Amino acid sequence: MNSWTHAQGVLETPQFEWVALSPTLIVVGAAVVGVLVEAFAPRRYRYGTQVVIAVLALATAFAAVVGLAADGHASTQAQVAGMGALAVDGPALFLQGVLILVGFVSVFLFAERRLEPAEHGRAVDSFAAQAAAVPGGTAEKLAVKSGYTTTEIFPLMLFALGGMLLFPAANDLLLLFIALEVLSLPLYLLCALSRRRRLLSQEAAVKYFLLGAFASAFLLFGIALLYGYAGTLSYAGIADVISGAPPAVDPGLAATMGNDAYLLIGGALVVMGLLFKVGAVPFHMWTPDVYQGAPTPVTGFMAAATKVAAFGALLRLLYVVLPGMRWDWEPVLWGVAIASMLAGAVIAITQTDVKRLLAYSSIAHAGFILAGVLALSEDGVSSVLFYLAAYSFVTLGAFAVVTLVRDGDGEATHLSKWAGLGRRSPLLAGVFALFLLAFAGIPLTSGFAGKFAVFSAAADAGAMGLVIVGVIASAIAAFFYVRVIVLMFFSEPQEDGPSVVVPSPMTTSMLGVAAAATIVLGVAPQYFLDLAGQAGVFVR
Amino acid sequence: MESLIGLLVAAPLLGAALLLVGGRRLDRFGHWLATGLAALSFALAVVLFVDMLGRDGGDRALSQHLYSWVPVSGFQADIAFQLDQLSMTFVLLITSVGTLIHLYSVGYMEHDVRRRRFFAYLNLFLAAMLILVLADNYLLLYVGWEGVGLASFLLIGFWQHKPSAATAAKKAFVVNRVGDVGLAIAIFLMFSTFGTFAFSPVLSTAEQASEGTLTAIGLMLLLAACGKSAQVPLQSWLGDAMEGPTPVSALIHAATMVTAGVYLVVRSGAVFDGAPAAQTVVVVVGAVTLLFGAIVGCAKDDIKKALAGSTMSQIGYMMLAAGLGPIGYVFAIMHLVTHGFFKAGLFLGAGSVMHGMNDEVDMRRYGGLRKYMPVTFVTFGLGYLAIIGFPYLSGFFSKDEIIYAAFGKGGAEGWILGGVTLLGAALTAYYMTRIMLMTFFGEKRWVKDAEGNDPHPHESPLSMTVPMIVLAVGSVGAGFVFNLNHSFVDWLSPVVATADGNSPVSHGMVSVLATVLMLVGVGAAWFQYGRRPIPEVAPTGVWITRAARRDLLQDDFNHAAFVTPGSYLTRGLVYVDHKLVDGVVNGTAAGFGGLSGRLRKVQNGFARSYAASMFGGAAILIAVTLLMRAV
Amino acid sequence: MSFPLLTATVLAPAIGAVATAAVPSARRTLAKWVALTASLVTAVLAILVLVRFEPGGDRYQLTESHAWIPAFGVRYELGVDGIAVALVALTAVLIPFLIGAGWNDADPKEGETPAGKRWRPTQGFFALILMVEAMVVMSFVATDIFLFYIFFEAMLIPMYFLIGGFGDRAGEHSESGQAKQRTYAAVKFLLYNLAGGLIMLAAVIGLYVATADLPGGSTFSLQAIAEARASGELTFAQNTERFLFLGFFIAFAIKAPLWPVHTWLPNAMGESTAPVAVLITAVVDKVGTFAMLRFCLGLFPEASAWATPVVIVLALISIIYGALLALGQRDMKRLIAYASISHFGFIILGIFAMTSQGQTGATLYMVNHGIATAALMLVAGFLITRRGSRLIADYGGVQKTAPILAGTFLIGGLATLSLPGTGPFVSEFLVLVGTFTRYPVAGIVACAGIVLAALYVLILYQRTMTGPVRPELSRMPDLRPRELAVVAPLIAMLIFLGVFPRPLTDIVDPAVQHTLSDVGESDPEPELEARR
Amino acid sequence: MSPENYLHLAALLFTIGACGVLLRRNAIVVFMSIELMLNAANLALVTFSRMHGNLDGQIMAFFVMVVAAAEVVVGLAIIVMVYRARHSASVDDASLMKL
Repeated sequence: MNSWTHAQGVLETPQFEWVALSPTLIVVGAAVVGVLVEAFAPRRYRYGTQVVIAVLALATAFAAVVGLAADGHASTQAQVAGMGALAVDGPALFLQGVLILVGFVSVFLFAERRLEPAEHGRAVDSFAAQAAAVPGGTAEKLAVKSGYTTTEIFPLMLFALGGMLLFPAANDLLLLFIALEVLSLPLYLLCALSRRRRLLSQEAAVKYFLLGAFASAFLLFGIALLYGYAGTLSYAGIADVISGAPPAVDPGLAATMGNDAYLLIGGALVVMGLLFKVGAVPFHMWTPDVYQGAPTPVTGFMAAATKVAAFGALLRLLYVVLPGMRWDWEPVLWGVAIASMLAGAVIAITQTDVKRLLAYSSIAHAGFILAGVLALSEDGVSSVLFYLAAYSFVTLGAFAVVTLVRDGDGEATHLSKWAGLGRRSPLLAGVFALFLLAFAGIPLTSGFAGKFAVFSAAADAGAMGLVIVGVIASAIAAFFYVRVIVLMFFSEPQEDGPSVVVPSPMTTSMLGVAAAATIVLGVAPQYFLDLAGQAGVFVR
Repeated sequence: MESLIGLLVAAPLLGAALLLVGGRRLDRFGHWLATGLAALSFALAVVLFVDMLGRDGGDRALSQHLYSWVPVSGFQADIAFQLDQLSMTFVLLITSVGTLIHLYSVGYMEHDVRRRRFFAYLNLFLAAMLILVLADNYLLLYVGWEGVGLASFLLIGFWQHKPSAATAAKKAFVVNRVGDVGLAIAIFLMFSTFGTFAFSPVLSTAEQASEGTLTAIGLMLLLAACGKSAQVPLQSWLGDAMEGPTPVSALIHAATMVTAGVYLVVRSGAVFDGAPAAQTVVVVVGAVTLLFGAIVGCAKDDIKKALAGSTMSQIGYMMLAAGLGPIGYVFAIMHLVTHGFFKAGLFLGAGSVMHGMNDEVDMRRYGGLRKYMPVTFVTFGLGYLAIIGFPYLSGFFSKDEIIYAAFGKGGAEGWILGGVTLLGAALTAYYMTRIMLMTFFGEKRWVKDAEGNDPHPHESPLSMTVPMIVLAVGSVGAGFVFNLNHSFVDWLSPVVATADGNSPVSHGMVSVLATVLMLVGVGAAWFQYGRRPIPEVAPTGVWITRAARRDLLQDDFNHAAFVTPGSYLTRGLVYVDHKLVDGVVNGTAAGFGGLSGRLRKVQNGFARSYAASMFGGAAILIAVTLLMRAV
Repeated sequence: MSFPLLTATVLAPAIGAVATAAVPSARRTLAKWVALTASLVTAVLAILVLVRFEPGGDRYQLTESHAWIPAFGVRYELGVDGIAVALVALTAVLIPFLIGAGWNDADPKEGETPAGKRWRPTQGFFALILMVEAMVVMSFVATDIFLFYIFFEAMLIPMYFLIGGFGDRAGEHSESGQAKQRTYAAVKFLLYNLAGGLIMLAAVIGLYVATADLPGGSTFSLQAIAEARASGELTFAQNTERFLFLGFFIAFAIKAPLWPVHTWLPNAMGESTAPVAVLITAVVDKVGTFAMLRFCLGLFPEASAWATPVVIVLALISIIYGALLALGQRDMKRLIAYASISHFGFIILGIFAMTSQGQTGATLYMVNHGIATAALMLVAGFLITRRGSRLIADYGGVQKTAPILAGTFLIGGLATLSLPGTGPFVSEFLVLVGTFTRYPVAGIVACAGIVLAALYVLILYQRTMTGPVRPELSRMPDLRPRELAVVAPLIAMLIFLGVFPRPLTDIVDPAVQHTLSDVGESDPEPELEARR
Repeated sequence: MSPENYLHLAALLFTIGACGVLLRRNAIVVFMSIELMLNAANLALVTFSRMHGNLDGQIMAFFVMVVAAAEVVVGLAIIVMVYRARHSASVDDASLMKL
């Protein structure tokens, strides 16, 4: 594995598996092209070009994932590529597929230009005209007047997606850190780009950035300690050391490695870094603020995709690197899972803002997914994969609905304004109710199938306690999902209530896809369960 | 011949259904349809009776199996009828008196717009009563039992716009339901003991069952009988039931339904024979009710309520006789039949009086009516003579037999029971004479009715007087016919156990004693009510009178013992349900809400405190991980 | 392959629901007729099921079986035993009457402007009713536990919208106060039942784990589990079985509802329109008691025996407590709701008496209670619509102005108090006999319910229908032809089932024998062999 | 000198950085503290690299530096943007969203 130390002085040309890495390469490549477009294309062509590039790139990348999977890379032909840095295996490809689909529909949300009233005759999107301009200042007014739009969002989003694609595939700690940063940095920026309520948006960005950087510092220190423990950054290498076979790695290292304190502390810190990304208690506190402040399309993308990518990385870390020390970290992760489920559900009860509500709900869901992760079995992996796929579409759909309910000040996210929405636009309220029911895990929605998969895997692995807590948390959570439905359908509409904007076909089709996915994964989940089931084995 | 039994029931049932479903178009002739169907039923009964007489005593019983009603594994309930001599007796009584009262009602209810319904209910009652006495198993009997209860409920509350009538109807049904529970439990006991509840297997196997079981069954049957027959302690409904139209009181609350309890005890004789303790309780209930009813009857000024007290008391006689076992069964039934005639006649007479007096019921506002209503006076008078046991009229024979049988119980019990029955005879004479004197003799004490009309007492129309005359004939002659050659005893003895008692007093002596006591009662009543004018406002009276006017405080007792605690319990439970049971639920929800409100304060908006939480979390993560390794 | 009759019976109302919902907002009447037609088609299909079912045949008939989610071991398995047939027929037969009774319940009030042009309350109301029907029928015919569970849970959602979205027009509260009450009732209904459902989910997952070691992997098929248990391939540890039993039972007890988890029912029934109240108590709640019989007893016989004493006590408390609370109600719909709680106590008592009579009686009780409550509640609903009040004290003397209404109300009430000659008598008596033979004391205590039933029904009747006519009611119209057409057949059914219940007992009894053999119980023998 | 001392230094620096994040209000200082933590990790990586005698840790350190640079770009951009809008770089002032 460690070719460098073996062949000192002779630099071999690295073997690079272009095909196996093609999905990520396509996305990152498209992002680079996007940057070039920003640099060279005239302003008025940028929007169209960026959208086309993003859509094409994501479609191609998805085709590449499908091709790789069809080629057997997901099962028999699973391999480690990029000189041991990247895994091309079932979980990686499955999650990459999900991520690319999420990215694909997110592009539609990002590109939506019919929601905001036209500024000076030009259709605009949900993003700031010029991010650098002071809110309310002359520069901003000028930028608005000139019809500026932030078309950088597309390359930023593609970069973030590129990082996300690497994240669950990362097979050594170096790539794990790089992928984390590649996915995080563009997201920090995207958070700051809201057209309305810019102060909140900027605050979200600052909080996300500082806390995210803080978390990655912990992660990095953890990586350093793991390196100190094992003398290698590669997952397989560390796993070998943990399982007590260091000489197989490098006889020369035997003297300097194997300090368990490094392993335990380092492992805890790396896990903590990932738990931050998934938004688990007690590393969750950024979630509500960032979800609320960020532009809603970004929130949707982030909520769906980050969770998928981060859980992917967490799964691989726990299943490939740390299974030998499960007795050490299992109890504390139980605690985290239970705390996440309960705290998320309980705090959400009293929320008054739709986006914050969904944020707390995402915390509770992080707990549910952790229950599946803790199953530590093949079923556990595939159930988590399925849950992530189901959850990401529901989440995206829910935030897409939020973008549509608007009043004079932009999105009307305060719950009191949603009163009676079901009477004004039953269809939209119905779709949102569907998403809420899926969150609540009502049968015949994808949320139920996911919950059942995760809980049954956990129960099968003997974690009945987690299942029972999960069930209790679900009952509590049902309370606030139901509250929103009550508000939409049974309350009298307010006089000055928000109206539902008729979006372009992009958002409509995106909503349709999300709703269809919610129902299909709920009624006929078998195909996708099979897919996730076949993708349940990590390559080493 | 068997197939006629079903028709017997079907005719009035059909009438009820037609009249209820048919609607207004039947208003014009519905009452005649009902009366005709009742008469048809009577005619069928006569045909069956004649047929039965044509066979030997031993194989007179007929049975008809219609269909299997509730077939469940191990549980067989059939719709099947059994017509033996006992049932036949009842069928004849029910259909004959029933038909007469239908006829009477044609006149009595003439001006009521809801007359069609009234006849529907009467037909329904006939059908249910016939089911009751014809059933060949206890479950079907139960159907009839509750069916007559329903009809009684509907008819007592027929004038629903009067709150008192509606209340009385409800009370009757509910008190009866308490008794019905007894019958239900008795059936459960039979089923778990014998695996069946059809008459013949149960009764023929009864002697093999343990005495404890039989006592339990007997007591439960008695509870049922108490409810239906207004025996202490479930007697309180009968007085209120007089809110119903008078023909109803005559048919249901005098002649037929209220005697169903006696039928039940006699029918279940085999059970009671094996349970002396239960028999004793039956006797005690009968004796107590006998006196209870008589005392109440002495104090009431409402003519119908006074007659109701009398009914209670007379059924007490029957119950007492039934409780005596084989020495009394037959006489219980005999008194039941004679009582059916004369009490129905008396009630119809009372109805006729009320009819003439603008529905006035207070006897203190009657007086001197014999001149205005001669037919009523004569028929009522014959009924009066029959009930007080005037020699050679119906009551004389049947009551004397019961008194004789009571002595026949032997020992101290015999003396006590004999004494009670004799005392009852005197009281009967007293209260009946009182009614007679207050109604038909003395000064006119009439008052205007609520609308200010003066009463114009007049003789009732033919449709009302004819039934009264027929019943008077029955009152006079039935006892004599029954006693001729022991005909009634011989008739029933194949199906009802009979035995001779060992009375310390001779039969003749009993007759003499009873007659003397009767005269004493009559004399006392004359002394009090015949000699001097009757005050229009009742005098306060002694404590016993005051108590008797309030039905010996039965309602006060029920209120104190059941109604008031019950309503407190109910209100308390409503509170508990709302505050406690529901409170826990709502409290849980509120608790989570409060917890949520407190927990969300942690999210204080400061990035540094978020960082602190992460730092702390990391510390815990590391600490627990290290700790797990250390442990 | 034969025609999938059961699937068709489920699909008919489901398709009807979609069709009804699709009717444009202005064509309200069309929507009603579409819904009625769909419900009638369903009724015909259900009767076909009844006819095709052979009483002496296999335990489960008309079976269908397809793979659905092999990953979870879930199959699309349908089949009916006698108990399910009876309940499917009840459901399918009742729904057309409910639609008829609620014909105008969801129309916009006079002078009310629709909130939005897409808002279609009438269409929604009937579509939701049909949706509930489809889901209820599905849970009756599902022989796969997971499949059952899915519909058991999913039916909460349309039910929730029916309760919360459509109140009756009783105006003792202000408009907003009423909406608040209704919302509270709907949310309480949903959360209560959802909580129960989630507890059951834990048990379903537990079952999944417990059956994981079978050769074919986890299964939820009733038949497969029964076979595996019979052959000894599958055994539950004692504690596992008890926990699983409790998980299932609590969910069903909430749905049924059993004391002390009953408090959602009075709210839900009180606040919803009469047809929806009937839908709750006569149809949806039956799934709870049905499931106790089929799943609790069938899957966990030993745990059932273990829990029986407690369940019997709870059932007795329900019977008496429900009846006493019914006595204390001032609101007639809540009164009927508490009466239902009392009746559910009888049903559960019959089920756990573990005798042929008890369980057959309980099944009959489910059917009869459904029809009787429907009759009583629907007439009450007609009354409430006329006067605009649910309070008993606001009525009096109705029989004078509306004798037919009063008469039908009385018959409904008499059926509710189990008068002989009406269906409920047969079932109540069977339950009591069945209970008595095994638990005499329980049988006697339950008899208190008979007396109390008479009290609350007759007090209700007396206070509303008799006495002097209240001036507000003097012009109250009697039952209209539509209303009579709804009530009369129900009454006819009640009487038919009281006089001739054989068609039901013949199909139910064999099914009960199967259940009893699942539990390993047989009827107590009588002490003596009576001479016939 | 034992390489372990470098590790102790790294731990100390990391802790100082973490405390800086928790205690300082100025966003720039907070950010600098985070950079300090990253560099503490770098020091640890290099030390381990030295201890193990392989180059992985050093390579990692280079990568971290590059990433840190990128982070500075993004971070400063955001902080400056906030500063311009609010005329304050205090992280405590940015607390509009809470509960």
